[in-house]
Amino acid sequence: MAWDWDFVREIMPTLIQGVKITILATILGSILAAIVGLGIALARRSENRFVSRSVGWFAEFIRGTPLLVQLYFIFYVLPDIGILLPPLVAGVIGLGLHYGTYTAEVYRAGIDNVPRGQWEAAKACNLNGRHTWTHIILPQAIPPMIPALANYFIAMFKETPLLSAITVLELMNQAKSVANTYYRYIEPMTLVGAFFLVISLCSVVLLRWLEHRYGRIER
Amino acid sequence: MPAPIIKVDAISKSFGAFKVLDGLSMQVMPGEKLALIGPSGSGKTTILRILMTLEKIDGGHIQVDGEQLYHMERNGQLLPADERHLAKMRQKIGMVFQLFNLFPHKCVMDNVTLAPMLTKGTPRAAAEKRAMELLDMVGLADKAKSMPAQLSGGQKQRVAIARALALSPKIMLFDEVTSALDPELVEEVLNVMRKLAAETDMTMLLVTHEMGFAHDFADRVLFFDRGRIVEEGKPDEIFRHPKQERTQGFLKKIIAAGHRV
Amino acid sequence: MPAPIIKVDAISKSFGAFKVLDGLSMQVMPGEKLALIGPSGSGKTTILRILMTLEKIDGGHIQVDGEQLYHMERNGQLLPADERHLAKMRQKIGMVFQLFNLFPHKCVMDNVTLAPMLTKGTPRAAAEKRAMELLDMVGLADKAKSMPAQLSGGQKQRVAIARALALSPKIMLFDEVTSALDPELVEEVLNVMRKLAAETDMTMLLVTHEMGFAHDFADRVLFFDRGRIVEEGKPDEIFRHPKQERTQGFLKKIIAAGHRV
Amino acid sequence: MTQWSGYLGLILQGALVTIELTLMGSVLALIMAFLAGMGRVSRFFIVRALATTYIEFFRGTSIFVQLFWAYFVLPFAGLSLTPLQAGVLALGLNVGAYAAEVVRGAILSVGREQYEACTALNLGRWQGMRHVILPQALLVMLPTFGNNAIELLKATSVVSLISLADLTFQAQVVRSQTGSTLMPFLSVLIIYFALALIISWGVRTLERRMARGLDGVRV
Amino acid sequence: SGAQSADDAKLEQLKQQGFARVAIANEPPYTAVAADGKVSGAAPDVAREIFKRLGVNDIVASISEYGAMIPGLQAGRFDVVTAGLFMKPERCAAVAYSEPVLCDAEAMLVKKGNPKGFKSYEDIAKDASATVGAPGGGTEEKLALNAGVPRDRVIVVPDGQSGLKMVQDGRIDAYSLPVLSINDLMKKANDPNLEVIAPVQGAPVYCDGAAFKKGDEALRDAYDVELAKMKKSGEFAKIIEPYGFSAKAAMSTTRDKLCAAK
Ligand SMILES: Nc1ncnc2c1ncn2[C@@H]1O[C@H](COP(=O)(O)OP(=O)(O)OP(=O)(O)O)[C@@H](O)[C@H]1O
Ligand SMILES: Nc1ncnc2c1ncn2[C@@H]1O[C@H](COP(=O)(O)OP(=O)(O)OP(=O)(O)O)[C@@H](O)[C@H]1O
Ligand SMILES: [Mg+2]
Ligand SMILES: [Mg+2]
Repeated sequence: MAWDWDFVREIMPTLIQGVKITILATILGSILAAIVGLGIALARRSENRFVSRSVGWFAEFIRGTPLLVQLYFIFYVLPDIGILLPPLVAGVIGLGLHYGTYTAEVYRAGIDNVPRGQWEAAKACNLNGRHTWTHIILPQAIPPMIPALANYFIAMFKETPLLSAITVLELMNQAKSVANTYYRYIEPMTLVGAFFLVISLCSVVLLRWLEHRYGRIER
Repeated sequence: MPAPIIKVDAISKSFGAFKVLDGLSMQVMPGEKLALIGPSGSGKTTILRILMTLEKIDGGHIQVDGEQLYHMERNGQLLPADERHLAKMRQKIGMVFQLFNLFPHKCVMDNVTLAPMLTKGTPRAAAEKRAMELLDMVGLADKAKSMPAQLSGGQKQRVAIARALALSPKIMLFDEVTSALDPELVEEVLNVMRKLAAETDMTMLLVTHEMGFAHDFADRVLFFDRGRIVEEGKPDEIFRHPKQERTQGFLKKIIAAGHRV
Repeated sequence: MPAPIIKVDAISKSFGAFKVLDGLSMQVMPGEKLALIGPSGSGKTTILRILMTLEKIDGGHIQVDGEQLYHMERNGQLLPADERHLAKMRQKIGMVFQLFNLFPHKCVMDNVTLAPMLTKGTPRAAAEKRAMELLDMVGLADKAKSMPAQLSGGQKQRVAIARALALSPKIMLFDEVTSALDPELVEEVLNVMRKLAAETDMTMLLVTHEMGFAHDFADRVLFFDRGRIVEEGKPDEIFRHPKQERTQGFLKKIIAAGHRV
Repeated sequence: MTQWSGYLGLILQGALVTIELTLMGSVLALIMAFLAGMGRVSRFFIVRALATTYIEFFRGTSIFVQLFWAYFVLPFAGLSLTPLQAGVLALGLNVGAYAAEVVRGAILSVGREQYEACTALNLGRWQGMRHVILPQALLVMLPTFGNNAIELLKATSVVSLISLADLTFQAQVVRSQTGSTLMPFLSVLIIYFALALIISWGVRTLERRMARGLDGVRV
Repeated sequence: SGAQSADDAKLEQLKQQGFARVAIANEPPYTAVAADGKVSGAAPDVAREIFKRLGVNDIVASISEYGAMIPGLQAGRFDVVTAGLFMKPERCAAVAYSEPVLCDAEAMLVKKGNPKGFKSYEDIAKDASATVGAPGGGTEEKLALNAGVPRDRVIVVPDGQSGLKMVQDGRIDAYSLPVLSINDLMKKANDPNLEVIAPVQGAPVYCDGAAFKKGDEALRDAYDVELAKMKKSGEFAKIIEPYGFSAKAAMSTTRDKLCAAK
């Protein structure tokens, strides 16, 4: 079986459709992961032992089990309790939740890196908890962790093919469908690989820039 | 005689097994300028941090401006203070730290206006006007738009003083505010504090190793050792004629190390 | 007169645009004890590191024990030395660092025996016997099984000396071996070095700010400034009657700072 | 539900495959990590370039693409692998690329003075690496290796897409054969989590063992 | 000829190793996996018997996605696919089929009462809001596409159980599989809110055959010989009819007819 350029040209539009969905899922998943991670990180710092413990175990559980199975679970089991999600939404929730447990660790490190003196100064200025978080701690904690967050979002991008298992027509699924229609696997799979490689390499450049831009905060 | 503005009554505080404060009591009059001196580890910082509610106490009582600090009276009973009570009490107290603790992501002006705007709801214009007065007072009116990272240590500390003053506390706590500064920058901060002492009737508690400054600045000096007040009195008494052996030993060592008294 | 064991010939070395050594030449006789002194940044460490092949040179030649250090002669031509030639030359030289650089994951004994066993194929038994002699010499026979983290700075430095000696180098380089130590630990290290100087005929190059020790220890003193040797001579000449203005100024400052000469 | 216990047996068989994949994949990943990680700090340009290419390629393309490649495309190049071999190859190479960066980082985290001490003691490059640098670097790598191993465990779930009868795949089979969705997915989630806990416990134990008497190696 | 001997070599090789690698689908009743993990079902049972007659003692069955079967065969991962892979001209070009083995019409699974009134794939194409699920790369996917259902309304569903679930949950309006597969799903689900439409109008009856790699025609021919014998002796019917398949249907058509069909 040799490489066939005509075939490549023919399937390209379909694959590009898939790329769009892949990127959309990554962006939505990243936003959700950024929010979920912050929620988990804050909950784990909660003074309420029960909250911090149970959120901690929940996050450990999510992080220790495969995203693929979690996706099946969200897509096929949740409807039994009346939660019926469209495939892309289910996929984004799966991605966001799963990667939220990773970004939570990034947030934790970022928050821990804000010196204790800042907390104390906030207290001495009589700021309440919410103001301390929103005006003092998070603005200092978040910029240095942007590169680490971006790193996870790139990793998430590479896991979007899993969404094909819950019928999201992303890049991998389109490629498989093309391959099944024509019984040719080499071109679609190689193209998928090339797409991923190109986008990853671009994002590495972006990452370097982010590291340069947000890597450190002057004190 | 007016009532004391701070009344510390037999408080104790331990870190793990280590007892830092051991049944400490003291009183501070309104407008009084108090210097806390003593060897390293004797608990000077700890008592300031307790007054600022940065540490909890294990036992005893503290009254600030006629109200319990760590307790609230409800139906004649003393209950542990809740966050609201603490927030109310903190309005009366400001603190300046050894390491400035400026907010590095905010410019000088925002450092000073942040707390009044958030905690008292002061409108921005009013907060900024007041901030400019304060910055002017500490001699930094021209740095309002600078970021903390662009300032020298002495300038940072003066901003920190302005920031604490912006909330118009009745009591100001200063913890070794010059000890992290290069020697040539110490004087500019001390000058601000002298001015402050002269111009306001704020109550001020000062922890310092600058014995000379403590002497000029304070109405009264407390000598701490191992979590207790070993000796207290007017600066002249303490520095020229200390009665306790511990105090004498401490001052001798300080002088040997080249500090001016 | 025997041939010099080290012959440095017009070497130069830059870091980026900054010229650290500038056409430096010097000679060291076998068995000589040499002290290198001079202000900070004058290139003392750099020349030691060059001799230990931790830095490359930009120009010039160095002969050690009759052979080129950074060059090899092949068919009458001088070629840049390859790794094998460097490894051979390094057998002649040992170095002790300011920060000890012990291997933290190996016990004292293993620190000392590692290099002989690996580089010379010394059997373990023989290596350990020799190590015990050396540890005994530096007064640490009882610490053979300790980990570096369990030792004081002075002990660590003595282990580092034993480790360097274990390879029986002809030349030993010491770079400010006491300057990272607490004052009370300095003497124990200096004692070991005195003993070493008295008991062996090893060539020793010593960079130090301990002028008193340099005076007692050295046969000859080189005064460095800005990558050049400004003055050299017997310790008495240099320390008591320095001819150059720079040397005089340097020694004056050192004495002012409380160092004994 | 008499058959459930029988199907549980099927799932446990899948667990065995998953464990097998995880172990073999980890071994391959470990080998690749050291080869490529040390290759990245080699003084030979060719070695560095090879290692960098390997790392960027396998981190840049998605594990799926690699898996499909190993399974469907490699045979056309004359290399026909069993699903297990393809799975181990793709997982090992993929995770190995991530772990290689861990190895490199750990090697670089060992202070320059340790390298200089090696030179001063006339140890060869390899001798210094083997006896001085790597033993210290290993301790730094270990916790991250633990995370990598858990990532690998989770990644084994995607081999079900090349029809390897691992845990996730067996869950799918049991689901088709019994019509029950909740039971198979819930039980495999629990098994994955248990395996992840075992890995992190094992790594922590190993770390404590290795760190004994070594205070001061790190920080 | 050289090719001939190479093909003979294939059978020899299978005999020697004692088993043939067979790809099956995770789809009862074409295939079934018992609680003890033993593979049965109509397709593997037939293949097992024929290989035994050919002197290959056993088959090693691996469950595979539909989409992965033909590439797997081409890549040499399996010796044969017996998975209800229906014969169609494109497939006949990609693999070497045996004579027909299992025949089945197409069916659709819909909500009770068939609310959208589907009778054929064309009906689905006409209703702009209707979606249909089908296995990726399967016959039903192609039938739907050929009937004019746009790509984005043909949902690729990984397996039967998922398809059933998606109909139950209202994610798709219809799920299409061969009649017997749908019946099996229905039986297991036992859900009164579902209904089967069988056969789908306008969809031909399809038959599968054992699919071999192109180039393994000699093995295929040997397989055909034994298959024919079994069909004649009635053993063939004995194996497949308990699963609900009709032996008569398989015997009334030929590979050549099915591969030529438009
Ligand atoms: N958070 C803490 N945890 C444990 N021990 C503490 C903590 N804070 C202070 N200490 C200990 O309490 C003792 C008193 O500390 P404190 O800072 O009040 O002393 P100080 O009088 O301010 O000394 P210095 O002049 O060195 O600042 C010290 O021994 C210190 O080590
Ligand atoms: N790796 C390097 N990169 C850049 N500059 C360097 C490097 N190593 C040394 N230098 C510079 O070279 C100069 C000479 O350094 P060297 O360490 O030899 O001085 P020294 O005489 O040992 O001083 P000291 O007494 O402070 O140890 C210094 O200015 C130093 O900053
Ligand atoms: Mg203090
Ligand atoms: Mg130096």
